[in-house]
Amino acid sequence: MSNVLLSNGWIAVVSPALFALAIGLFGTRTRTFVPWLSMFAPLTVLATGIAALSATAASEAAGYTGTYLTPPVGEGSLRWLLGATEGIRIGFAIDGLTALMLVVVGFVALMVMLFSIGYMADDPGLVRYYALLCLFTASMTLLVIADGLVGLFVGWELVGACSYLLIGFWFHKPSAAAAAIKAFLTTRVGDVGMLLGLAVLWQTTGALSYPDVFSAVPGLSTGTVTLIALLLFVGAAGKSAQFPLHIWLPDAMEGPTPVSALIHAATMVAAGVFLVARTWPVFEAAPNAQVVVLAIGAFTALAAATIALAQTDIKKVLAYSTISQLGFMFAALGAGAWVAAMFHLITHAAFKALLFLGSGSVIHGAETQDMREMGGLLKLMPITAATWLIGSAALAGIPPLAGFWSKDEVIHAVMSRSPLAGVALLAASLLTAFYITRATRLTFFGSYRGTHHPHEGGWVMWVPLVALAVPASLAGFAGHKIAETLGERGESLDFTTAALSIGVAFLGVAVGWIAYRDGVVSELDVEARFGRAWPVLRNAYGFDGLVSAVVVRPVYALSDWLYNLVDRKIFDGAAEGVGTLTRKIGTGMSRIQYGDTQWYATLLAAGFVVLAVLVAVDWAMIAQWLSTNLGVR
Amino acid sequence: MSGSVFTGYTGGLIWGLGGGLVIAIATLFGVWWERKVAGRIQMRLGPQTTGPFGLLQTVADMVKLLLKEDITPTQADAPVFRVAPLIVFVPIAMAVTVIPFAAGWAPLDTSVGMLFFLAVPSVSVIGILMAGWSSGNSYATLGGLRGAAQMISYELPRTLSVLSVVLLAGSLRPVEVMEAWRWWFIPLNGIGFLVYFISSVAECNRGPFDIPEAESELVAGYFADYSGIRWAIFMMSEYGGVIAASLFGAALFLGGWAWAPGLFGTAIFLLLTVVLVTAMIWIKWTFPRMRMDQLMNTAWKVLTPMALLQIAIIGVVIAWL
Amino acid sequence: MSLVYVALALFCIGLYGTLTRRDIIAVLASVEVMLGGATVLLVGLSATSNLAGVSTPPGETSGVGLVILVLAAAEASVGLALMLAVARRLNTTRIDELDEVSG
Amino acid sequence: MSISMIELVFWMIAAASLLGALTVVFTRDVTRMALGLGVFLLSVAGWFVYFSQTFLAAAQVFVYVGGVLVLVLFAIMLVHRSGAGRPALESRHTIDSIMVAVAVFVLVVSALQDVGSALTVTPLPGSPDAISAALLGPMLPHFEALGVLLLAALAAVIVISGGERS
Repeated sequence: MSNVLLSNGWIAVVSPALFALAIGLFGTRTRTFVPWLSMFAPLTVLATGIAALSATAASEAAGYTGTYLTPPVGEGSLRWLLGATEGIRIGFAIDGLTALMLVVVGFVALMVMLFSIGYMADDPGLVRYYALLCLFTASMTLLVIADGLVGLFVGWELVGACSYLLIGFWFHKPSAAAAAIKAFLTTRVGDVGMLLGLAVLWQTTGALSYPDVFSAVPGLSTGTVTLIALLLFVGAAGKSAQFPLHIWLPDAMEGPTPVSALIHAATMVAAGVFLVARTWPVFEAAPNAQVVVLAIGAFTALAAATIALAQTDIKKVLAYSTISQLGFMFAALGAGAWVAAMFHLITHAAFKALLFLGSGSVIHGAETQDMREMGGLLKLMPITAATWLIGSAALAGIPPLAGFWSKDEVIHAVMSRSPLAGVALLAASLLTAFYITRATRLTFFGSYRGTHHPHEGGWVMWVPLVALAVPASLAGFAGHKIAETLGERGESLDFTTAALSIGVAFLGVAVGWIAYRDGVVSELDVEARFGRAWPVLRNAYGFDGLVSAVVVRPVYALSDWLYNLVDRKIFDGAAEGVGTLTRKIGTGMSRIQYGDTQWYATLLAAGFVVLAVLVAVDWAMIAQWLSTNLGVR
Repeated sequence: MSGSVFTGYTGGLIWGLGGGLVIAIATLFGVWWERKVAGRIQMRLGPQTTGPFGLLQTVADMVKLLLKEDITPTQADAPVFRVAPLIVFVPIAMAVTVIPFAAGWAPLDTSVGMLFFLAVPSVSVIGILMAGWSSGNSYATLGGLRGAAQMISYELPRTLSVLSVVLLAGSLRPVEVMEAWRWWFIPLNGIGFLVYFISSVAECNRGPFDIPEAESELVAGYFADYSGIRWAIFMMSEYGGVIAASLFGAALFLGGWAWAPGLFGTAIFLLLTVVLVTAMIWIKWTFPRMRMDQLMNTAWKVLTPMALLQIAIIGVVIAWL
Repeated sequence: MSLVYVALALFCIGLYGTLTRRDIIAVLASVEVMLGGATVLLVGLSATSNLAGVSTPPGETSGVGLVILVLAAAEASVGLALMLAVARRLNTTRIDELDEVSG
Repeated sequence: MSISMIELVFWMIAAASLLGALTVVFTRDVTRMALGLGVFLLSVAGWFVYFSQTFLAAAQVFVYVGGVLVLVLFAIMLVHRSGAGRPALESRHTIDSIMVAVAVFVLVVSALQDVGSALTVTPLPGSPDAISAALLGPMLPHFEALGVLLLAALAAVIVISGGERS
């Protein structure tokens, strides 16, 4: 079984895609079964991932000198875009990194699909939703399983498209449609950078598959490698919502909450991290690029954490938290600790998916996203509250939950590379503990301030929460295992860092707990106390307005100008002019065709005469005569 | 005939004029004979007071018609109206010239004589149409149309029946056909002769195929407006047609002069002709007139298949000869 | 040479009639005149010319003429049938009134 | 008189055919047009006789004068119903047509200049034997094709003139 799955790894891509197609085409007739049927898609991925993981664990990683991280347990490719040249090989290769990602994608997707049964039960677009989820699963799997940057890029763009479609899932809401467009366009900026990177790579190395690229990188000049790495990082930053391309992710919360859990917390946004990890040899050869990654990562982590402090929408809190945590990962990447980054990616996928699904459960129960209208849900929704507490503690970095271990590794690595960045990350950790405590307090403690009757969802909603709570609690202990799977040695806990981060975490929790002991009343207190700073934070430093002033409005103005002048006047004018001219010529010519057969016959005979004369006359002789007698040439 | 191509045809032209005269005279006797036979059939005597056996009766009629006023209706297309009878008559007179009257001799001895005999009288259809049309009279026009339709239709079985003779003799030259004639042609070509005879009666617009001039429906058909000498020419054409068809049939189907040598043979030929003429008169006065659709059905569904059958029979037999 | 003149004169007279006549029947008759002129020329030249010392076998002259004759007869009958159909359906035989395809 | 007998015949036939043709083209009376056509067709038969193609001449008379012309007359009578007054045949754009016709005449005559001078005086007679030998020999394909064509034309005529079925 495992052999078949691994040696035919493409099944993990094709099978969800086929499910997506089948559901899209025939789903409306079997609406009830669609969700259950869809689960086969992530199940395939999960099965492949688990099979790959066990095979990787069994294989002898030591002494492997190939270009992959660990010996690939499944590989295959076919030639594509054949022409005069060899074409491009596109295929799959499963090594430890891919195996981990497959498990994450498969598991989270499965949980999200299960959760969605309850969350989306009454939505008329259910079938479309599940078709898109299947398509997303296929795309994400293609992204992680590809054996080269071509396949990765195809998957990359497909997940972007799925993200666009799912953010705008409730397209009748103008805000959702706008958010979808914003997400699509913003990530497009990053994708253009990435495509440029691929082009430079192709130009300089003539290869795009990982083994060929990695073996060619040492031969390149440092400048070239730095350029490639930075361009790839632009793509990664776009996808992973790093400053300054982070603006789309908060708006992406317009999509259904399970989608936020899957795409905008656990998997797709982590694709940027995965990309850097995957192409690590390139970044390894470009230290300057690493500095940029580190700087942007640390800055994003801190800035996003501050913004999260002031959000009142529970999903916005989580969105900025995601940006912040992704910043942690990038900081780790920039510090060269890509294993730590991947470790944090996995734990973050677990607890952030849990938190999102938990928020989904809360939103489902309380029918609002505003935390000021919640409160006291601990008694009303105990399972959700319990799992949320586990997730938030993991996020805050309370030992022994997952987040603590991975964050500790990240901070330790960054600290050893750049103390300034390390301090920034510690500050971010403090703020993280604070804002998640604030959210927890506002949501689950105190008294209920809303007007609805919050209640726990069905088993399909709490089972995923419980299932995700398990890795969120325990994944931290798998650090060594994960590192081994990635072909590296795991690092043991650094006690200094651990003590620092534990202290920071408890400090944040304590401050948060005290500051918000009375729920929304304290919220107002805090707001009043911080004066003008609070709205600034709430508006994310007004960065959106800046972007819209600097980029969006000029583009609109340019578009208007082009539309009015170039398109309307020049192109439309030309096209319509051609049409008008043709019609006028046609009207004129049709006067000749006035239906008189005999006139046609007369013209025919006259034409015959003219032709015969033309043939009969000896033009050469006439020309000769003219040239000799009159000098006409 | 040698050297110039035209001597033969100039001769033929002279003979044609002579033939016309002969036909004209023969018509007089034809009319007399018809009246006698019709009289006997109707249990009366027919003409008897003018000349011996009333022989001069038609001559007297002729004189009367020549002296009668030649009326051209005011609404008629005068030139066409006047020339139409001649166009009907001349081809029939011309057709007689190719008939082989004696061994090795025909007034106009041409290699396409058989075709000539069939082709030239077909021109008279035009005369009939012209007569009917130019009269400016609905009855006449209708009669002309009927006559033309009938004659065109019956041309087909007639031509096919003659074709069987041509097949048997292997020549289009009437003189040669006569030389190739044997007595067993009569039984062998029996169906063909029957078809020829019936369609000839129809070609002449005579009863029971006289739909074009049906008195009870169309007054007198295409020549309703004619009078005097022009009317006489129409009558002459009718009898001329009867005589010409009988001559042709007697010679090429029934053997003509081939039964006996010399003038005696010619006498037998003329006798056979008289027999055929008499048979036609007999038929006219015996059978009731056919309806238009019956007429057409007879041509297309009876006579044409019969003629084709005859050709098939001869086609088979020819292989044995 | 007189033959060529006469035959072509016939052809061009027919052409003139074809181009000018307003009634379909007259047009058809004019076409017949054109065709007759052409046939006369063809048969005449075939029967009398011995270009380059080679003359047409006598049978083939008539054969060609016969082919033309039969073709023309078929053409005339189909043409007349068409004309009748047109006259019956559109209630006119004037060719200038048959301008359904005019632009 | 230097004109020979044969030339006289030639010009007689030519005069008849030209007369017929001109009648067809210029007369204003439908019936006379048909008569002119008849004269013309008969004169074509005369041409055939002049060229010693007697079989062709007979066939011309049979098929054209006895067949086609009758059809033309039929058509005239069916279309221009009698009693409705004699329809006048009209002509139009005569000037340009006559220019075109004359141009064609001049052009083709000048093109055939060489051919005309190669005529021999005595044509070879086309006897039925020779025709049958030609039709069943070298011209057999033409002959067969004609059969098919005639059948097709027959079918076409029946279909076209069949009139509308309810």
